[in-house]
Amino acid sequence: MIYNIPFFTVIALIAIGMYAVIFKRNLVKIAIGISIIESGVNLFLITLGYREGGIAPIFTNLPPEITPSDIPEKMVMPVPQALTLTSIVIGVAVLALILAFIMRIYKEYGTLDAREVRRLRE
Amino acid sequence: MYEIVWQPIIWIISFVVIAIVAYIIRASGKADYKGGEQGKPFLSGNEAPKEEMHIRASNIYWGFLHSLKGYYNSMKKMHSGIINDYVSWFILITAIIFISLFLMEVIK
Amino acid sequence: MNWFITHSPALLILLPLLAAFLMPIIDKINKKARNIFAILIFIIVEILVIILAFDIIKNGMHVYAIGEKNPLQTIPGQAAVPIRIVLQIDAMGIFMGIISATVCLAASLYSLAYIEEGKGKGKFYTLLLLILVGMLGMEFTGDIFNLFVFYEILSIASAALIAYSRKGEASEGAFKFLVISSISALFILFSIALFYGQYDLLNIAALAKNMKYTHLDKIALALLVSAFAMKCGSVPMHFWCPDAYSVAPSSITATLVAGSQASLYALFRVCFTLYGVKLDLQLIGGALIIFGLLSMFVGVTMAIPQKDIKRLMAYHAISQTGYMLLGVGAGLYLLGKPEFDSYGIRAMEGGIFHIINHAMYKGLLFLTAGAIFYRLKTRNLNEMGGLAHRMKYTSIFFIIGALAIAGVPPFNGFASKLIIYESVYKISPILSIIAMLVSILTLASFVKVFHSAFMGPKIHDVEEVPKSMLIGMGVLTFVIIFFGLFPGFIVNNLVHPAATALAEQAKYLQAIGG
Amino acid sequence: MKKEEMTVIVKTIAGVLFPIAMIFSFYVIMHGHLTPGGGFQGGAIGASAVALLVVAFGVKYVEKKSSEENISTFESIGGVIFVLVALLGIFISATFLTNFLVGKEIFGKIPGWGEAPLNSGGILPILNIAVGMKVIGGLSAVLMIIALAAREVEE
Repeated sequence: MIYNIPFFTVIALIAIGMYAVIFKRNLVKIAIGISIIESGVNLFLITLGYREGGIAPIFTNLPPEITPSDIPEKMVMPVPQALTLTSIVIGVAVLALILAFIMRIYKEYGTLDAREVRRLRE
Repeated sequence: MYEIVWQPIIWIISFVVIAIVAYIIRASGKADYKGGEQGKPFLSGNEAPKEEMHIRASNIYWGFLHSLKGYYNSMKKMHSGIINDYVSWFILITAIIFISLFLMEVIK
Repeated sequence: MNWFITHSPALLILLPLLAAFLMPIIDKINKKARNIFAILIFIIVEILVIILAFDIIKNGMHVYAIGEKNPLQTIPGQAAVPIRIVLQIDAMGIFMGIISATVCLAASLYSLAYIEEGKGKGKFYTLLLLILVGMLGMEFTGDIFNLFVFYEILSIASAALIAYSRKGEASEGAFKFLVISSISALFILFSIALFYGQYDLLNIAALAKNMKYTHLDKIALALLVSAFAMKCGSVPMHFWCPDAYSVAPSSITATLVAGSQASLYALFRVCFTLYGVKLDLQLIGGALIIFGLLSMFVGVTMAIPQKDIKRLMAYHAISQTGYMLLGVGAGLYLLGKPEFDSYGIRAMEGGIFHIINHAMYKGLLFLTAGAIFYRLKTRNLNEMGGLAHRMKYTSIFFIIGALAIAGVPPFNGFASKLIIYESVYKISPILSIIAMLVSILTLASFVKVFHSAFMGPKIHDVEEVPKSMLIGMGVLTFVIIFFGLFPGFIVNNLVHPAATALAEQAKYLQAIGG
Repeated sequence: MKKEEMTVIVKTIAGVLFPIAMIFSFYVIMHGHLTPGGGFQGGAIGASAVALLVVAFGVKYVEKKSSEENISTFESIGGVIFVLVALLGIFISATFLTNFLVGKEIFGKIPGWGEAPLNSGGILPILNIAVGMKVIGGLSAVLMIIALAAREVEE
């Protein structure tokens, strides 16, 4: 059960983010919603990387009871961590760009309400 | 391997033939015709000014759009331009695909 | 030469990437050198893609394991599964690569004059090169996470370029585009996580080999299909499309079309290769057909009342995407059945041939719209008229593009539409009837554009656009006429290998051992 | 027009903290192949040091020290280094991104231990430095541009 808690958190984060993106009319809140969804997905990735009894693949920081012979079996392959890191980097870029657009929209339209930011329609 | 999809050569030949016919018809006209009253555009009996001679884009297909008014009104409501609606359509379609995938299994 | 062929998958992605990073430095030194450098890179990439295409059509698929001593050894010595990033190019991938490279080349030539010389032009070329990197990466990669990364590169670079003009509604269109595409990217990432959690794999071929089609795989399938279908602009998830296409600079709109087709490629790759015959073929194939029909019909009917020339063309882009979805969806619907070999593969050929045709003529049409905007500074059709008096070449290019998109012989649109009509007729005649009706409506709406923009008295005193813009349009026009006159040549040598490469999942899986 | 700079206390503390944060950022970048961290994490720390300066002294001050254009050039130099080192893998060794320096003793052996080469990571430290340059440059440029644009919107 205790190992499932991260997954519930993932579901909660994604649901909260979706709620913000669908129902909040403020553009900044939409950006926050995207960021929350992204945190949820990142948490999901990193949770999948957990292996019971595994050790982190850092040679200089090995626990004392580990002998060099069982290193290859016990060390975890850090692929999910790498994926999460990549996704965080991309997320930073997306968030910066979205915020820049919001600033320009505010300058141009004088509002942040999504119902009024719709000169492009039909 | 398949046979050739279609024969563009026939089309080119027919274009050339039509062009020749058009040229012959044009060449058989009077060479000294300079134009005059008959060549000018009229709008209900009066000579039309240059700006009104041109039919603007929004006047074309007026009848078509008028007869399909119900369809176009619903479409305009759909294309609201609000970002929240865009996202909700997207998530709705995802949910529909998802549900139908599981329904297929239940039916089987 | 041999050395190049071996390393070409990595080089093709790297060359534009390196050029993109070099661009700000060259921009600081000399403005003219920057333009020449950018054009040169696009030309080199185009040539390299074509060389690679010849090799792939002749000798078959290419694989390239990054970081391995032997690039062909996809599975490292100690491991049992491919853990390195593997680039894998088959006939379908290189087919899409040719489209992307050609459209980007035309767009860059056109941008020489279209984009005003100024502080931002260096950044413009950087981002255009990054778009090319994103498209080529999506098409060449054999790794699903890599696909996600390139998808994001493509969307971020496109969003930045959509807002390039920085005035009016440009930021609004870019904002909508970026919000919806980043959400779709998160869907893709979530489904990648689902795959990794189950199989501990990221390689597409290895995943396909181990695919069990569990419940989690179904969730992943729904997420992937809807995300990629959204990005290629299928109704009813197309709303971002006209918004983004209409405000972007015209050369970027042409590349956006190619970018949405890269997503279409990813959709097909997921359906045909990642899941393959384990899929609920009727359901997903049917879903693609329904998406296709809806896109075709709603796209074209919404195009007719538009007043903004680029918005009108954007709706046509949606409706033409419908043809591709219809053709390839029909192929997916029939996959694995005996009918597939007779007309299923034909439908796929039609759909795939339509991809390249559409990229060419829609690119050309957007470029002509840009030429009109360049001179008149308006996109409103009501304010246009009589442009054919002065802009003779532009109007000829427009006529060719309009006839091609409407499927009038002897241009290329007719060739691919004919294949689609013939083959989907055998599934259900209604499909072909709708397809033909949409084609007629397309012609009708382009007659409207032609009449209101080019015909009529001389209202505006304008001049023809600069030469580099004409050359950009001319490249695409040449391709359109060539494809229209020799469709058999293209279908046999380029489209048929691509369709079979997509349909034959086993070959793709064999290339990666294990 | 509101005042951009903060009080003298904040400015002094920022002046003291900036070099420390930068050194920590270089540490994280340089040890990326040995300990948790790497180019992006270190670069993010460095960019937050720049953010500290922007908050304390105002964006105009930072721009005077180093313009946004120069920072962008710095960033793209990082990108070029990364791609070139990765390309060298094709020319020197086997494929793209091959670690052609691994096991080579270009800096001799680890002093006092004498078994393994000092540059145990091969090309990884170089790549980390390149990524670090790119992230410091990119994130600070983004911060500065947003700060500049925010000033415009307020005016």
